Amino acid sequence: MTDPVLSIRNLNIDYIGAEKDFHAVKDVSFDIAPGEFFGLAGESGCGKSTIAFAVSRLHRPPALIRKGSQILVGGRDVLSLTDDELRRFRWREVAMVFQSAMNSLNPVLTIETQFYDVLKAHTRISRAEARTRAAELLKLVDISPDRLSSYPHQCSGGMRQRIVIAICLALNPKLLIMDEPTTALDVVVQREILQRIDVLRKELGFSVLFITHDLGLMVQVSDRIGIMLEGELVEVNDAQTIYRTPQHAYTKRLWASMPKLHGEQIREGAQS
Amino acid sequence: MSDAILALDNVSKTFGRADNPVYAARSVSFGLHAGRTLALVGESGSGKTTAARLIMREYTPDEGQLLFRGTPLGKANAKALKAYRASVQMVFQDPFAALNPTHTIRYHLERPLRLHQPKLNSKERTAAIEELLTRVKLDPALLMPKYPHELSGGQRQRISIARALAVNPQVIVADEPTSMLDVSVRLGVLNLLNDMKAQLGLALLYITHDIATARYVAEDIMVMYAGQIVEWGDTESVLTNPQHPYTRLLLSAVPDPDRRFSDTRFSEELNRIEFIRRQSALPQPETREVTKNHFIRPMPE
Amino acid sequence: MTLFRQLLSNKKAMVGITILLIVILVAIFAPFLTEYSPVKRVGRPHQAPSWEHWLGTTRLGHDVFARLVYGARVSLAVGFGAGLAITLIGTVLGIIAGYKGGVVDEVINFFTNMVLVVPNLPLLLVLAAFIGQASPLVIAVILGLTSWAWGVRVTRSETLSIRQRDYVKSAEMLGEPSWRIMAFEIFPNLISIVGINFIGSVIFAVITEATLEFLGLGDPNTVSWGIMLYNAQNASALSVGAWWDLLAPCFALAVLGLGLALINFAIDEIANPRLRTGGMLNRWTRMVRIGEGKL
Amino acid sequence: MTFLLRRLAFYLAAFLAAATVNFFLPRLMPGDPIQIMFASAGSELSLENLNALKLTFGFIDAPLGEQYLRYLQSVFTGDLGRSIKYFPLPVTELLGRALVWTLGLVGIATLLSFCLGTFLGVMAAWRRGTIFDSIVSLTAIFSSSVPAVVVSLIMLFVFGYQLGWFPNGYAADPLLDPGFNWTYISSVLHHGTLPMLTMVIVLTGGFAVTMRNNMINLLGEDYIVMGRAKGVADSRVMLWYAARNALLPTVSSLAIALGTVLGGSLVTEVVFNYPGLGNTLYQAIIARDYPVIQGQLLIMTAAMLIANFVVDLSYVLLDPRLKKA
Amino acid sequence: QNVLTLSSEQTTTFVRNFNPFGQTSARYTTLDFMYEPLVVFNRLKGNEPNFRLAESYELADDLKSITFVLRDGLKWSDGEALTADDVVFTYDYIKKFPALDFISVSAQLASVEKVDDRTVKFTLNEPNSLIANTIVGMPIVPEHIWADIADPVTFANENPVGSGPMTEITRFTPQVYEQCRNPNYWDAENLKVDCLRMPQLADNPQVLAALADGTLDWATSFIPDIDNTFVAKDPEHHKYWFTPSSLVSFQVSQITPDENNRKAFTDVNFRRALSMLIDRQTIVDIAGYGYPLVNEDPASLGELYKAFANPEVETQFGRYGKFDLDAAVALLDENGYVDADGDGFRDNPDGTPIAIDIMVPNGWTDWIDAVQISIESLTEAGLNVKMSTPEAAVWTQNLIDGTYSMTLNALASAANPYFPYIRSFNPGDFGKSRFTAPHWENAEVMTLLDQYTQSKDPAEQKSLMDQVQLIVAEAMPIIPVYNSPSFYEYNTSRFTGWADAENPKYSPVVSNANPARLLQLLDLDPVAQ
Ligand SMILES: Nc1ncnc2c1ncn2[C@@H]1O[C@H](COP(=O)(O)OP(=O)(O)OP(=O)(O)O)[C@@H](O)[C@H]1O
Ligand SMILES: Nc1ncnc2c1ncn2[C@@H]1O[C@H](COP(=O)(O)OP(=O)(O)OP(=O)(O)O)[C@@H](O)[C@H]1O
Ligand SMILES: [Mg+2]
Ligand SMILES: [Mg+2]
Repeated sequence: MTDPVLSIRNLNIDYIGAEKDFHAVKDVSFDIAPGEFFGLAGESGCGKSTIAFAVSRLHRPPALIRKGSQILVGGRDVLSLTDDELRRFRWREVAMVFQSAMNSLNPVLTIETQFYDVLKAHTRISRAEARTRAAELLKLVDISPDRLSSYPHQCSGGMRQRIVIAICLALNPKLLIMDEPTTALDVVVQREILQRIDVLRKELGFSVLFITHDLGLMVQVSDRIGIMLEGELVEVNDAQTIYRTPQHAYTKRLWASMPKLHGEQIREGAQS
Repeated sequence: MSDAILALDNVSKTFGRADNPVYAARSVSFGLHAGRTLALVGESGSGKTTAARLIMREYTPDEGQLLFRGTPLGKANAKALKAYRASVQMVFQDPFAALNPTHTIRYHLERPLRLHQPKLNSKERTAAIEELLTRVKLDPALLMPKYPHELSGGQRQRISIARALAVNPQVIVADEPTSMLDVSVRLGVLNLLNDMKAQLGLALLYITHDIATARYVAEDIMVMYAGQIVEWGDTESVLTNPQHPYTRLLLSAVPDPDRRFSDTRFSEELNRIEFIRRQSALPQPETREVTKNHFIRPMPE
Repeated sequence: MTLFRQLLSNKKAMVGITILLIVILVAIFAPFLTEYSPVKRVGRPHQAPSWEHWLGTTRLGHDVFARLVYGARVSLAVGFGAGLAITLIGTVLGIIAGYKGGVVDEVINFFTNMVLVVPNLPLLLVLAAFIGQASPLVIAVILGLTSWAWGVRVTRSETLSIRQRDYVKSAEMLGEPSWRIMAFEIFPNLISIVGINFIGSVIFAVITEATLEFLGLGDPNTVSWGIMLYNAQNASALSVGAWWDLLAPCFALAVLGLGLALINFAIDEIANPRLRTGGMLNRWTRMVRIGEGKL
Repeated sequence: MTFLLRRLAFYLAAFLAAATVNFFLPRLMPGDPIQIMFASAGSELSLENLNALKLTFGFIDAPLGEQYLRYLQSVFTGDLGRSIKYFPLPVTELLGRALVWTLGLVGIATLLSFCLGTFLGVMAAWRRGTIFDSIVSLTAIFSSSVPAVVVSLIMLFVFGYQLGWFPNGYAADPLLDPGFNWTYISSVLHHGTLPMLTMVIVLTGGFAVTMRNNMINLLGEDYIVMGRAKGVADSRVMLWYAARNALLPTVSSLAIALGTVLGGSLVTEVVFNYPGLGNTLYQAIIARDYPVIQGQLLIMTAAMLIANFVVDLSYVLLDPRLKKA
Repeated sequence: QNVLTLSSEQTTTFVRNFNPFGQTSARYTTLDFMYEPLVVFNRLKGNEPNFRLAESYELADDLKSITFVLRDGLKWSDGEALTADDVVFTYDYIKKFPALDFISVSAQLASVEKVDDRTVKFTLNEPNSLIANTIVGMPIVPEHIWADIADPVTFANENPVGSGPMTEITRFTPQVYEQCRNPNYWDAENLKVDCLRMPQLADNPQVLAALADGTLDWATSFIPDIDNTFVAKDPEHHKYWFTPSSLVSFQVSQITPDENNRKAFTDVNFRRALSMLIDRQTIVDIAGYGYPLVNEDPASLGELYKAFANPEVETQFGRYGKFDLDAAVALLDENGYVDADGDGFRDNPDGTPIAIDIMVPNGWTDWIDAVQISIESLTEAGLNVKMSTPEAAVWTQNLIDGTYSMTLNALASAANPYFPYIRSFNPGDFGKSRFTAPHWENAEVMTLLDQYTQSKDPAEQKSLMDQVQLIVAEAMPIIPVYNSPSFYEYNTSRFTGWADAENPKYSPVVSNANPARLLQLLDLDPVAQ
C-alpha cells in the first residue's frame, strides 16, 4: 500500500467556551489512500465539518486543535506549517467544496476573477493564460466558457456547484474535500455531479473526502466509510462491509432507520 | 374521486411576468381520502409546495378549483371557510421555523384550542394539551413549560404535528416534514404520522423528494414534473413499474446502497433529461391508465 | 425577560446599565445630593470649583452641580419620553407595513422614505424656532413626531423576514386574527430590534434636545444640560476661563451617551450571537499562548 | 434600470412634498416675518412703510392656492427669493457661498471618516477579539454616542482656548484675499482643522461599528471561508471577499447617515462659526430670514435626495446582482 | 496711506449693498461715512449742533417750519455739485417710495421747498421745536443718480456716490471690504484717515479675538469681563469707554387681559412695590457684567438725561426707585396684597389671585438673566411670578396690543427726554408701537409734552419738562432698571484722538445708530510709524 494522501492521528478539536469547552472532535484517526473515495457520515453536529476544516486549517477562534493532534497531507505535517506555507498549501494540496455551493462563490466577483484569484495566488500566470485555463476547467464540468464573465447569481444552483468543482480542480490537488456538497440539490442533479466527480477522480487521480448524512448515497459512492457519533469515529471500514455487516450498534441503528426503495421494506424502525 | 375529502380539480397556477411565465401548477388534479396517505414527489421547483399552498389557500388558483367534501371552495362563505381552516392543517419542513421561539410549547398548543374550542375552561384545556402531547409520544409535564430551542428537531416536529392535531383536522398536509431531521429520528416522525392517520382517519398529503420515505408511508404516489403530475397511482406499482421517462430517471437517480454507483445506465438516462425538458413544454396528450390504479401522462412523441 | 437576563451577563451592558442607573438615581435623589436650588443664586458669578461649590458656579451664580443633578431629570425624561414615542410609532408602523403589505405598506413606506430624506436636525431646528420657547415636553413631542422613520425601516424589513417564517403561517392557518399575529407572533421576535431602536432613539433624543437647547431654541426656564450649555456659551464661559460652566454638562452628556451606547451595543451582541466575543476569546487566546493547541 | 427609475420617481415626489411642507411651515406659525425682522432691528417703521416693504420682499397677499403655485413655479425655476437680512442678495447666491464651505467641510469629513471608520471596522472585525478590536469598538461606541455639540465644545476649549493651536472660528483669516495662493489656502486649512476633526470624531465611530458588525456577520459565509481555503492572500480575502460585500449594507445606510452628517455639521459650524450652510441656517433662524430658511431646507433636502441617488447609483455599481434586475 | 480697521456690524458674510435707505440691509458704514448728515447733534453736550452739510438752520417762531442752509461749494464724490435740489429730491423721493422712509419723517412734513440753491425750507404739519433732530436722520442722496433708479427699495447701490468722507469702495469681498477717501470731500483738511477696513466678524467672541490681538482699531461689541479679556492684553493701547444709552425697564400692561392682574397693575402702590423689589445693582453686575448704568429715577430719565432732571422727583419719589425688599413687603401688606387663599402667594385686596408672567423675547439672554434675578426677589416677597420666552415677533405683538402681563422693554436713547416720553405715552401710538406697551394714558402729560414742542423758550421748556417728570414719577407707569451701555472699544497704537471718559466730547460709538461717529472719525490722527 502506498503512503496515504491524508493521515489523521489523534485529532482533538475543542470549541472554547466562556466557561466550558465543547469537545467537537474526540481522538479521531483515519487515513485516505491515493485515489480513494472516503465517506464520512454521521448525524448533524457530530463534528464532520470540524474535521474537514481542520485539514485545511480553516478554523477561526474559538476553535482549537489540541496539541498532540496530527494531520499529515502527503506526508507533510499540516499543523506545523507557517502562515505563508499554509497559504501555499491550501488548494494546491487540498481543495474543498462547501456545504452549499450557492454561497461559496463571492457574489461581487465574476467567475473569471474567482478562477484568477486561485491561479494567481499559487502560480505565475497572466490574466489571459488564467482565462484559457479557466475555460478548460469549465469544459471539464460541462459549462460553456462564456460563463466566465458572469456573476454567480446569474448561474443556476447546479451550475454554481459545478463551477466550484472546476475551481477545485484548478491546481490538481491531491485531496478534494466535499462537505455535504449536494444537500440543496435534487436527486437528479446530485447524481449528475457525483457521477462527474467519480469520473474526474479516475481521470486525474485525486482522493476524495466526502461528507454527508445521506447514508444510501454514501454507500453507493464511497470506497471506504467512517461513521461518526458525537465527535468520535466509531467505525471505519470498506463501504460494502460496513453496509452489509455493521459492527457498531449505532451503525446498525442507522441502517435500520433507513427506508428502502426496493425490495423488503424495513419494519418498525428505531424510535427516537 | 367522490369520497375525497379534499380535491384539486384541474388547478393551474402561473407565476412571473407574461414574457417569462413559471408554470408552478398545470392542470393538477388529485384527491385526498380519509385514512390514506398520498405522496407527492418530484424534483425541486416542480411545484410540490405550490400544490400545498393552493390547498392551504395561500395562493388562489388561476384556473380550476378546490373542492372540499365535494363543494367548490371558491365562493364559500366565511363560516365554511372557518370550517375548512379547522379541517385542513399543515406540518412544515423546518421544525425550528415552525415554532415561535418566543412562546412556550404550552402556548403553541393552547392557541389552536382557544380558537377552535372556545368553550373549554382552563382545566379542560390543560387536559387537552396533555392528551395531545401524549398522543405524539412526548412527556407533557416535561415539555409544556419549555421553549422550542430547548427541544430536539424530532421533538419540535412532533409539537408541530400536535399543534396541527389540536384543531381536530381531517386533512394534514406535510411538506417535507422530515428532510431537516437526522436519519435516526426521521423514521420516528414518519411512524407517528402513520399512526395518526390510522387512529384518527386522517387524509395525509406527504410531500417529499425522498422517494424511499414516500414508499414507506404512502399508499398512493404522484410524480410531479414542471408543474404537472406526470405519473400517479398505487405506490408499489409506480415504483416497481415506472412508465414515464421522468419517473424512471428519478428512480434511477435515487441513491441506493444496493446498487453500485458506477452503473452506466444512469448516464444514458441523464441524456434523456434534455429531451424531457423540451417535451414537457409541448401540449400534453391525454392520460393513460397503465394498470389498475396506475396512470401516466405520456410524453408527446 | 431572557433579553434582560442576558444583558446582565454581558460586561458592556453591565457597565452601561450601571452608568444609566447612576444617572437615574442622581436624577431621582437630586434634592438629597445638593443643598442648593438649581434656580437660585447661591454664589458669586463664575466661582471656580471649590469645596462649597463642587463644580463651581455659573455666570448667574447658580451652583453648577445642583443644576447638573436636577438637569439629569430633564435629559432622562425627554430621552426616555421621546425615545418611547419614536419607538412606539416606528414599531407599530413598521410591523403593520411589513405584515400587511400591499397598499398599506406602499403608503407607510413612502412616508418613511420621505421622512428619511429630509434632514432631521435642520427640520427640528426650524420647527422648534417656529414654535418658539420649546419646553422639554414640546421638544419631546416634535422629536417623537419627526424621528420615527428609521425605526419603521428596520422594523419593517425585519417583519418582512419574520412574516415568511412558518410559525406565522401556521398561526394564520389556525385562524389567528391579524392584530394578534402582529402583537404576539411577530412583535416578541422583534424585541431586540425594538430594544436597539429604543435605546438608539433615547440617545438621539438626549443629544437632540441638548443640541436644540444649546442653539437657543429651548425654554430658558428649564434646568437641563442643554440649557446649561446654552447659558455657558452665552456667558462666553470659555473666553473668560470658566471652563467648568461648559465642561460639566458636556461630560454629563458624554457619560450618559456612553452608558446608553454600551447597552445598545450589548443588545446587538445578544441579538446576534455572531457578534458576541465574550470571555471565550480571552480563554482561547490564553490557551493558544500556553500551547494547548492551535488553529 | 427600473430600479433607478423607480427611485427617481420617488425622489421627485419626495422633493415636491418637502417643498410643500416648506411652503406651509412659516405660514402656519405665529408672528409676521417682517414684523419680527424689524423688531430685532429695533427700528420704528410705521405700518404703512411696513406694508410697502413687505411688497418689495415678495410677500404677496394673494389667495393661498395662488401663492402656492407661484412658489412652486419659482422653486422649479431655481428662484428662491432674496434674503431679508442680506438684502438684496438672492438666497441662491447666499447659499451658494455657504455651500462651498459646507461641501468642503462635510464632504472631506464624511469621506475621511467613512474611509477611516470603514477601515477600522474591517480591521477590528478581521482581528476579532484582539486588543485592537476592543480598543476600536470601545472608542467607536464612545465617539458615536457623544453629541457633536460636546465634541466641538471640548475641541474648541482644548485646542482653541487652552492650547491656542487653532483659531476659534471662521473659515479663513478675514483679512486675506481669497485666492489660490499658499497664504490663503493654509489659512483655510488652519481654520478648518478643528471643525473637520470634530466631524471626523463624531462620524468615524458610527461607520466603524456598522462596518465591523457587517463584516463579522459575513465572516462565517461560505465564500469567505472558500476564499481562505483557496490560499488567496489574507489581505485580498479581507478586502475583496469580506469588506467588499460588507460594504454594501454600509453604503445603503450611508445615504441616511448623511442626514446625521448634515445635523452634525450644523452644530459644528455654529460652534466654530464656520460660514457653511448649517451656520447660515442658524443665523437665518435667529434673524427669522424666512426666504433663507425656506431655501435652505429645500437645498438641504435636495442635497439629501441627490446624495441618496448617488448612493443608489453606486449601490447598483457595487452590487452586480442589481445590474440586470 | 493709513487704514483704520473697524467693526460696526457682526455678520457672517458681507453683501455689497450701500443703499442708505436700507436700514437692515445696507452696510453699517453707509450712513454718516458715505452720506453725511446735515447736522450732527451732540447728545453728550446737551444736543449742541455740529454743522456738517448744513452751515446753519433756522426754526420759525411759530415752530411750523424750519430752514436749512447748505455749505457753499459742496460736491458729491463724483464731482457734481450738491445743492438744495438734491435735498428736495430726497424728500420727494421718500414720499413717492414710502418704504424708504425708515424714520417716518414724511408724515410730519407738509412740504419741502427749495428757497435758493443752498436753502431748503421744510414746512411742518404741527408745530415742533425738535424737528431738526428728526430731519437730520434722513440721508440726502444725489438726484442725478437716484432719479433713474426704478426700484430704490431693492437697489443695492454698489458703487455709491456720496457726500461723506469715505465714499470709494476699493475692495469688496464677502469677508472684508475697504472704503476710502472721498476725493471731493468738503472737509478734507480735517480728515486724516485714508481708508476704513471692515473685516467680516460674526459674533462677539470673534470681535474680541480681533480686538485682543490688536487687529481692530475701533469696535462696538459686548465683551465679557473686558478688563481681563481685552485691556489686560495691552493696557497701554487697549481702551474702552461705555456710555449709557437705551433704557431697559419693567413694564406692566394697564389693559392686560387678566382682570385680576389688571386690578393690581392699575394700582400705583403695586407698581411702586414691584419697583422696590427689583435689585437693579445685582442685575447690572450679573446680567450686565457691571457695564450698564443703574437707573433708579422714578421718572425713568436717569443718568442719560441728567441735564434735564427735576430734583423734586428724587426727594418726593426717589425711594420708589430703589431696591428695598422690606419696604416693598410693607407697602404690599399695607395695601392689602396678602395671601388670602393660603396658596403661599399674595392676592389682590379683594382676594382674587395675582399671577404674573414676565415675557421676554426668546434668546435675549441678558434680559432673561435680569428677569431670573428679579424673579428671585419678587418670589421672596410672595408674588406669583414666572417667566415666558416667546418668539420676538409674538412678544412684539403682545406689547403692541397690551396683551401681556409684565415685560422688560427697551427704549432707544435720544437727544431729549421729550422723545422717550412721547414714544412711551402717546395714546395715538397705542396699538401701533411696542414702546407704548404700558398703555398708560395721562392727558396732562400729553398736553405738557405738546406745549414743550411748541415752545422755544428754554426756561419754559424746563418747567414743562419738570412737571412731566413729576407726574410720571408719581404714577410710575414704567419701572426703570438700567440704561444699557453703548459699547466702544478702541486701540491707540495706530490712531489717536479718541473720545474717552476724560474727554467726553461726543459719543464715539461706531454703531450705525450714532451719527456722532462721524465727528470721531474726523478727529482721528494716525500715529507716526
Ligand atoms: N464556532 C463554534 N462554536 C461553538 N461550537 C461550535 C462552533 N461550530 C460548531 N460547533 C459545534 O461543534 C459541533 C460539530 O459541528 P460540525 O459543524 O462539525 O458538525 P457537522 O457534523 O458538520 O454537522 P452538519 O451535518 O449539521 O453540518 C456541533 O455540535 C456544533 O454545535
Ligand atoms: N410566490 C412565487 N412567486 C414566483 N414564483 C414562484 C412562487 N412560488 C413558487 N414559484 C415558482 O414556482 C415553481 C414551483 O415552486 P414550488 O415551491 O412549488 O416547488 P417545489 O416543488 O416545492 O420545490 P422544492 O422541492 O424546492 O420545495 C418554482 O419554479 C418556483 O420558483
Ligand atoms: Mg457540517
Ligand atoms: Mg394666594
